[in-house]
Amino acid sequence: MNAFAAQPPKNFEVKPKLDRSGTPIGDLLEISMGPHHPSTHGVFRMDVVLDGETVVKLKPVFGYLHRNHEKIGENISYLSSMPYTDRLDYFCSMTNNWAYALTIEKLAGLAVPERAEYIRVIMAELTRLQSHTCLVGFFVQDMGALGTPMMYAFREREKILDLFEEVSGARMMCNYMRFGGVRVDVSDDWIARTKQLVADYCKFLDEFETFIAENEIVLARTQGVGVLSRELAISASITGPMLRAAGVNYDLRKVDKYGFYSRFNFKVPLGDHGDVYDRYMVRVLEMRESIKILDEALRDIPAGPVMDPKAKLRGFRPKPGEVYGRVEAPKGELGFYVISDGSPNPYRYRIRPPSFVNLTILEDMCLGHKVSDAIVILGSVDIVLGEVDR
Amino acid sequence: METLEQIKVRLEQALPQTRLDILPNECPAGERSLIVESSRAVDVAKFLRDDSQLRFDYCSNVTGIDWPEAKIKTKVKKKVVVEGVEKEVEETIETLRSGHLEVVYHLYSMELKHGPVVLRLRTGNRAEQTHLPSLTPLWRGAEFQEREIFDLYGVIFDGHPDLRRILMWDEFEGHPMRRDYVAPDDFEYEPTPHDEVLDAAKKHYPVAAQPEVKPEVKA
Amino acid sequence: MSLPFIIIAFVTLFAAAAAMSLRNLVHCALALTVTFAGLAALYLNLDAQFVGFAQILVYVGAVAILIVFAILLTRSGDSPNQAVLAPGWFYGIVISATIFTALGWAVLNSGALPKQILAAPEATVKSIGEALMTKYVLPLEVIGLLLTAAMIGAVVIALKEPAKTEDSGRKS
Amino acid sequence: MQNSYLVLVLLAVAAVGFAAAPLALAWLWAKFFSPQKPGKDKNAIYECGLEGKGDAWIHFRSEYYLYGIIFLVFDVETIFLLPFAVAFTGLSAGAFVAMIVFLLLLVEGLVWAWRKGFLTWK
Amino acid sequence: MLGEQIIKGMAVTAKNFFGSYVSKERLTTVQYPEERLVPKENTRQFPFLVYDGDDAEKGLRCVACQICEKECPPQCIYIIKSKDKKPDYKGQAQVYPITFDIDISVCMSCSICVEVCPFESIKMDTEFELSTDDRFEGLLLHKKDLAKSNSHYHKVHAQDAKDSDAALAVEKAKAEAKAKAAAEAKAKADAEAKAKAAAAAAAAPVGAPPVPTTPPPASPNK
Amino acid sequence: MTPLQGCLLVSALLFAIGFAGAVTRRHAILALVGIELMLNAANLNFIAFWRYGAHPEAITGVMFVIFSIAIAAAEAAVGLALIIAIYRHYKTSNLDEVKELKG
Amino acid sequence: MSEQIHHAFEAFQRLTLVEKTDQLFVFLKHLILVCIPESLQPLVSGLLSVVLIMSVFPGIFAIITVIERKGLGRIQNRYGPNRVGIPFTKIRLCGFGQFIPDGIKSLTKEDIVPRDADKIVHFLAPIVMLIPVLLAYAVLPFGKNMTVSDFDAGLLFFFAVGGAVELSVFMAGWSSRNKYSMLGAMRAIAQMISYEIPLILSAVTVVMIVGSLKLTDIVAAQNYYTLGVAHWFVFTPWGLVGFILFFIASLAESNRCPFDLPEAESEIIAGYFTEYSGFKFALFFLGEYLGMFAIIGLGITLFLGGWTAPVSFLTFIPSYVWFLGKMIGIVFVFIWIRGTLPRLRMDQLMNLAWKFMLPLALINILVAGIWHFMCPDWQRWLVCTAIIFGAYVVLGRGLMGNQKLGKRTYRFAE
Amino acid sequence: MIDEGLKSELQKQGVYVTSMQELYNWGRANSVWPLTFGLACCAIEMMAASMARFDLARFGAEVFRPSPRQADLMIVAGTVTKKMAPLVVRLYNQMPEPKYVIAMGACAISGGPFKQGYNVLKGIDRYLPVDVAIPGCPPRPEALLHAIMTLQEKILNQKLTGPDRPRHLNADVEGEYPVPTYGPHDLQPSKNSEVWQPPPIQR
Ligand code: SF4
Ligand code: SF4
Ligand code: SF4
Repeated sequence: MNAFAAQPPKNFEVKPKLDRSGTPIGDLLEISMGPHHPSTHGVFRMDVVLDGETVVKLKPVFGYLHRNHEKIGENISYLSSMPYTDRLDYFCSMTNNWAYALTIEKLAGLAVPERAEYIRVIMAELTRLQSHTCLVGFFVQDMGALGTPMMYAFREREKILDLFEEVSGARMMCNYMRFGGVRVDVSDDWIARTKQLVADYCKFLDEFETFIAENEIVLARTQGVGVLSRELAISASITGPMLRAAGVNYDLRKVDKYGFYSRFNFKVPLGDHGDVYDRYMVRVLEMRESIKILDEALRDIPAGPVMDPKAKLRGFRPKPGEVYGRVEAPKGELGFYVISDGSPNPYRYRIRPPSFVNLTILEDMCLGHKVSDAIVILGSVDIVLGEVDR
Repeated sequence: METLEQIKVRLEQALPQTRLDILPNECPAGERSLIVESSRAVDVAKFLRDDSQLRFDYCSNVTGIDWPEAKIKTKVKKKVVVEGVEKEVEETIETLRSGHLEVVYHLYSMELKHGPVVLRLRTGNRAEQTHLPSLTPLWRGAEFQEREIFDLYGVIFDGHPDLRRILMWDEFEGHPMRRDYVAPDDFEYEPTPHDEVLDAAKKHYPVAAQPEVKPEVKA
Repeated sequence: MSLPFIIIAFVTLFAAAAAMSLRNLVHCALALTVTFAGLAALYLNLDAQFVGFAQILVYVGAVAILIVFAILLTRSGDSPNQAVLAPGWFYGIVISATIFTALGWAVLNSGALPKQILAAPEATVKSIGEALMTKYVLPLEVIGLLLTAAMIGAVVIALKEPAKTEDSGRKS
Repeated sequence: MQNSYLVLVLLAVAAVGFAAAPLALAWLWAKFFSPQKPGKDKNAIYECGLEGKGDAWIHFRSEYYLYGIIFLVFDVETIFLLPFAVAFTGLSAGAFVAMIVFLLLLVEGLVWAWRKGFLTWK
Repeated sequence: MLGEQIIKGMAVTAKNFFGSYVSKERLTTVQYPEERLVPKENTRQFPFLVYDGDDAEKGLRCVACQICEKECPPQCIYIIKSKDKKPDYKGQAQVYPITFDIDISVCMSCSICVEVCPFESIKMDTEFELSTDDRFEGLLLHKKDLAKSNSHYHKVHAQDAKDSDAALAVEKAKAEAKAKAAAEAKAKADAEAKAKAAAAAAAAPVGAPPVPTTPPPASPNK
Repeated sequence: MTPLQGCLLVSALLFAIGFAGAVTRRHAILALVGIELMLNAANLNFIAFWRYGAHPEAITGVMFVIFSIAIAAAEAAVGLALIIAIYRHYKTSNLDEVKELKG
Repeated sequence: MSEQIHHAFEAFQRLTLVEKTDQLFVFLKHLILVCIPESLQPLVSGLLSVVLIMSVFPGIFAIITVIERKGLGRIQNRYGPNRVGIPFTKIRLCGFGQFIPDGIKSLTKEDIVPRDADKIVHFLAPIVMLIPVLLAYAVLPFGKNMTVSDFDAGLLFFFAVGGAVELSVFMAGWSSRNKYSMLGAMRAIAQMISYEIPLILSAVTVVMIVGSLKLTDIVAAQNYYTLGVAHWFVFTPWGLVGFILFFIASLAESNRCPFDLPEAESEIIAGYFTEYSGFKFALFFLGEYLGMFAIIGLGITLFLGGWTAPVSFLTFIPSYVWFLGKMIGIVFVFIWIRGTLPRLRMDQLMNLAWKFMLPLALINILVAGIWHFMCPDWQRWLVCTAIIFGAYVVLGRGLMGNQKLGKRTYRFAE
Repeated sequence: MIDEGLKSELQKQGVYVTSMQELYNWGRANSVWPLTFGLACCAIEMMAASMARFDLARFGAEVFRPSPRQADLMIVAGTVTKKMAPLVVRLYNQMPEPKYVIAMGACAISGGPFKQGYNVLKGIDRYLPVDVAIPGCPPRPEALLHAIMTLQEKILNQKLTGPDRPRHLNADVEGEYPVPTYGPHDLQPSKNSEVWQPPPIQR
């Protein structure tokens, strides 16, 4: 048998527990979690069928935040799409920017100055730190903690957002990268402060780990919950920490070596169980790796221009052709697929969102677990609705 | 990784009677793609997935594209003998492209860490021959993306386990990502309208409002 | 016949009647709870403190819950839409009325009942405990056995093992 | 003795009053100033913003009942245990053993249920 | 042992609880509105139009080229060009916007308009206290709301404003140099002509009174 | 009417109500509830006799009631479990229907 | 009459100053009582107590809600409410007036009853909730001579009425006819019944040693000092374990984090009071908090010496101050826990109750018996501690180890 | 002529009503509990506003209630899509009076950057009466605090009686807004003209 054989999709049939006479022991309770639900991370909805407290069917329902990114992107110029990418995964505007910029650079054959690449790496890793931190906070919140972990997470996030705001002008919607470089250069002072932040971040991670990582309740709630097998993960195109938690070594930073990632010394943490706890820990470990990258990048950043002089801001019309570009966003593979027909607007502007695809196996992971687990499993997938529904 | 040509050759060996075309791509990155007949798509995909040298186990991205009927202008250089002198003349040829929907799969290999191979499937036309085989049975990851293409483009994937609308509501009619979809007009209040929006908005503020603008100015 | 007694007795009986006659089963259960609480109050009124509190603990706290569970497990709590009364309900009522008349007549006319009222007897928890551990040790153990047996029996009856073959949905 | 129950009655009355008085006040306020505005959606059952479907009053699973039984048994046990505990200081070791035996009988049931996996919430 | 990590976790929260009374690090609240965060250099909220000098109407840098209007992704700028022209800072005659509306209920604060504007005339403001209950008029900024002085610009983005002033100065210098060159050329021609004329009228007496040249008093504010 | 007689009357009435309910209601649980009420009526009798009886110093009545409560509780547990089992088997907890189904 | 007043005064006079402050309320009540006719005395006495309870504890509730919000704020590195003070003034009182607007608002909020709900039960549920909760206060000794009614079976009474709270929760959840409410109610009942047993069993140890169900007796048994340190039961091996069990069970009984499954916000919206608005919702809140105070009060009485001072030189502080102080202290721990821990899952919750707390409580009873029968020297300390600690470790292992929970190591790929 | 006694009586009543009104408004203004309701990116800034740095709690408004029954304020934070709009309206309807709506961010006010999308509602005020609108994309957390203060101001100035009393005190005004239904392309109706009365555009 081919180990990588695709798992056929689950046959979505509800089989309640039956006793000998064939009567269901209890009625099934159909409840819908969301779209207005405190822990579906936005307007996500899961139509859940419960047998007692056990999930016997779970249907994700999408589209409550379908904002027509792709359609809008086809009607506006290449540059104008850049701020829209901020709003995809609104935690990670920097990596979204990068993915889009990377794609268009591939399409138009633009080079990126060295300093700009370094800045991009720094921004992307800061984004990763920030996104993972928040996720960890949310995740414990989903388990029912009263916001404290989230507060700590957001406390740290604010620091990173301050840095973002300083260079790009906005906290969340950075709109920072441009085809062929970045919009604004960073100052030395900024770099010094970022170094400081990165140095302090370890302390925070340590504190957070004592706070949560081995807490008995967290262990009990997460270990062995929502197990995702390696094979299913690959077949279902799962990417990002979720994939690595299932034990697959696939990190685009290593595989594609985009940016200058090949210059940095970092490792890819892998989980063995593929459960919720692994997903959580892989993220925490990734943060530690990010810190390593940041250390190096901040140390080695060269001087120089931050924009390719060939790049044009206005009137950008790439030659006809098509391209698929992808980066390792904090949530997984974020890809852009652009077809140019030579006009100022892309003919086709497609976003390959990691969280959307990662949701494919939500039901598989949740079946047989309790409702409370479903929430935690969803949390561990780390979705952002802006990206799921686009 | 083997080049696309090599893959094509091997595919044609393994699956005789399969017509494969390579779509050129002019952009610097030059990702060319393999156009596959829809009837053989599953076999081709299966080969790509299971072949030990290819192992495209990871279907990253599934895209729908709408190609409405259009006149395509291609410039061809032609030698014409004008007045006895041979001259090179550029001529524009208009060809009528028949409308179709296209589904593009970007395949990578997680095991061998290579890729992508781009598969393209095309429907017969945009109206009724919109069936394509679903590749979800091969790659689970295509499930939602195919559903999305069904929802937004109207491609019907045969063999998909759960083909329903995914982003729009069930009562919705039409496929909004098609290029000829007309969005509902609700520009009743639009203080800063432009272009088509202006036209749409004008319906709601008939010319009555025009005189307000200073007479010497044209909007 | 003090005033509190009359009030409590009235409430208890009324609640009992409600418990037996309301359409909605959950309402019945709630009324039954009031009955139990009323009975506890009657016990307290009769100076049997421990028994009164035990009655609340066991009946209001546990039996009522159990009944509620049983109702939820067998019927969803809606008012039934068919008739609630058994076919022979009329005879039932007649018989119970007869029983009551007979008993009432006996109570009111019996000469065997002691007429004088003694001072409130002592039944402290301590004395109960001592009695329990000395004179009533055997019944105690028997009760322990009975309770265990009842527990096991009830669990077995209520939770007949689900058919193994159709044990789906549990494993993912 | 009866007088100490009076306090209970008073407390119960106070509890009802304490709950009912503000409710009455709120009702009055609604009557005079802020009218109640019932509506089709407002008085529908909340379900994450969707229109409700399916009933909440369903047949529940027997797990709940199982816990109910075990609870009942242990609850009954306490009405024996408490008098015993009160008398404990004056009792012999034999009585203590008798009680332990009684407890063991119940524990046996518990262990049985544990073994059979009935104590695992499904 | 069961409960050990829970205790550790509680120690962390306790540390934060008590820490909040002594360290700023553990009490990060900025008590808006009394306290405010230090504004960042690049912070952007909504665009405004820069004008030089004191007269918003006259000094407006915008020349209604409508590039920003075209490039604005959500299309929330609306400009009507004037028919007439007025001199800009360089002294060139330029059209100017009669109407310049930005619908900040739509604006996505992307600052693309700023980037594409070739005339340093539209910049991002940092004002964010704009919540209002008037959704239609209150959030549609007209030219008079948008026009803000250069000194305001200096206040909100000191560095940027300096840069842009410098850029403008260069432009202006260039323009002036050009103008000067032109003027000089003209002046030369003029002078030549004049010289000729002067030579012709050399005999005429000069009787114009001298103009007083007292400098104006320095403004106390600046 | 002496207090004892009052108690006994109340108890008798309770018994009658319980009995009436047990025989007239179709639902099995209510039948059980009726029985429960009858048991309680008996308990009330015990307490009343203990309180107003000839030998209140002997706490037999109280002890009896305590044991009776325990037994009644056990009975309720088993009874309700039976009803649940019956319900699961016949999909009804209506006594007559059960009878018919069985017959 | 005046003579009686005089007597009362005289008796009061004889007390030391410390005792005077301690007995102030008792004296005042006594004073009032002697002024009224005999036949009314019980009524008035009861009324006075009730009025006192009804004014003190809801007041504490109001303040605690603010303290909780502020405390959580501090735990989370922020201020919490700090702007609302006295109405119509600019005085902010550090935000301690926050409960006033909350109260006003919930009073004036529209009251919504779902159309399909069982209206009567829906209305009754919050009221019914308050009754058992308040009744429980009847037996608590708030201070020296300050017990409202000191039943012979006081402890039993407390547990008996405490068990009745489940019913009101059920009423609320069932009558709303909302799926989340229903789930919440079922969870609430399952949880409350499961934790009631360990709660009672952990109290039984104290009863065994004291030999009385009277709460005043229990306090009295702890009200003596060796070397200036009080003999609270929490300072014995069985008492410590009993207290921990009681503490955990009381967290669960009052639906506090990490046992707040019945109102688990992230899972089932607001649990059994999802459909309650306006003041009815506030009543649930009140009921929950009052219930929590009561159960904490019981815990204090059983294990922490009730109103007694921990060390003898602190006895000058009035007893009721000690009681309230301890209560608020434990409430604070509750808040602290709430600010720290995530919540358990339903099955884990049940496992903890039935497979950890119940056996441990039973073993604890055994240990208390051994403690009683062994002669009072260090050996019994050793034996009892060993047994109880061993049981704790074994049961704890069983709880965690069964599911193979624990720390993990991770692989790294280059 | 009103005689003196009646006048003073009226005045007294006026004072009484005024102080009650003030207390009522003060109570409402200082205890606005928002509905836990995030739609998109703006919701993150809304969360950030309730986090340590900005601390919404200082205004007594951190009690995010998950159930609409207990909430006073609906912060429409994010893009309201047409698929979501009926649910938003229904949730609003399910909140008890008095209730307020803050439209946070460009999307909630007007559809914002996404207003050209086929599935985006061009402003929640097409269906709901918005009390305060915060422009921005996303508005800074401070802007949300500012909006809450604006809302408090608004509440404090409301009258208890009289014709200009707010909507929720007026029995004649409907308490509910019709919930739109999904149509083949758009919501039906596409707006609630009772609530949404845009000014004429001068152009
Ligand atoms: S900031 Fe962006 S959205 Fe706003 S006006 Fe400028 S270009 Fe348009
Ligand atoms: S602001 Fe700048 S870009 Fe926009 S019209 Fe004026 S000059 Fe042109
Ligand atoms: S206004 Fe901007 S930040 Fe807010 S939801 Fe819309 S796009 Fe996101």
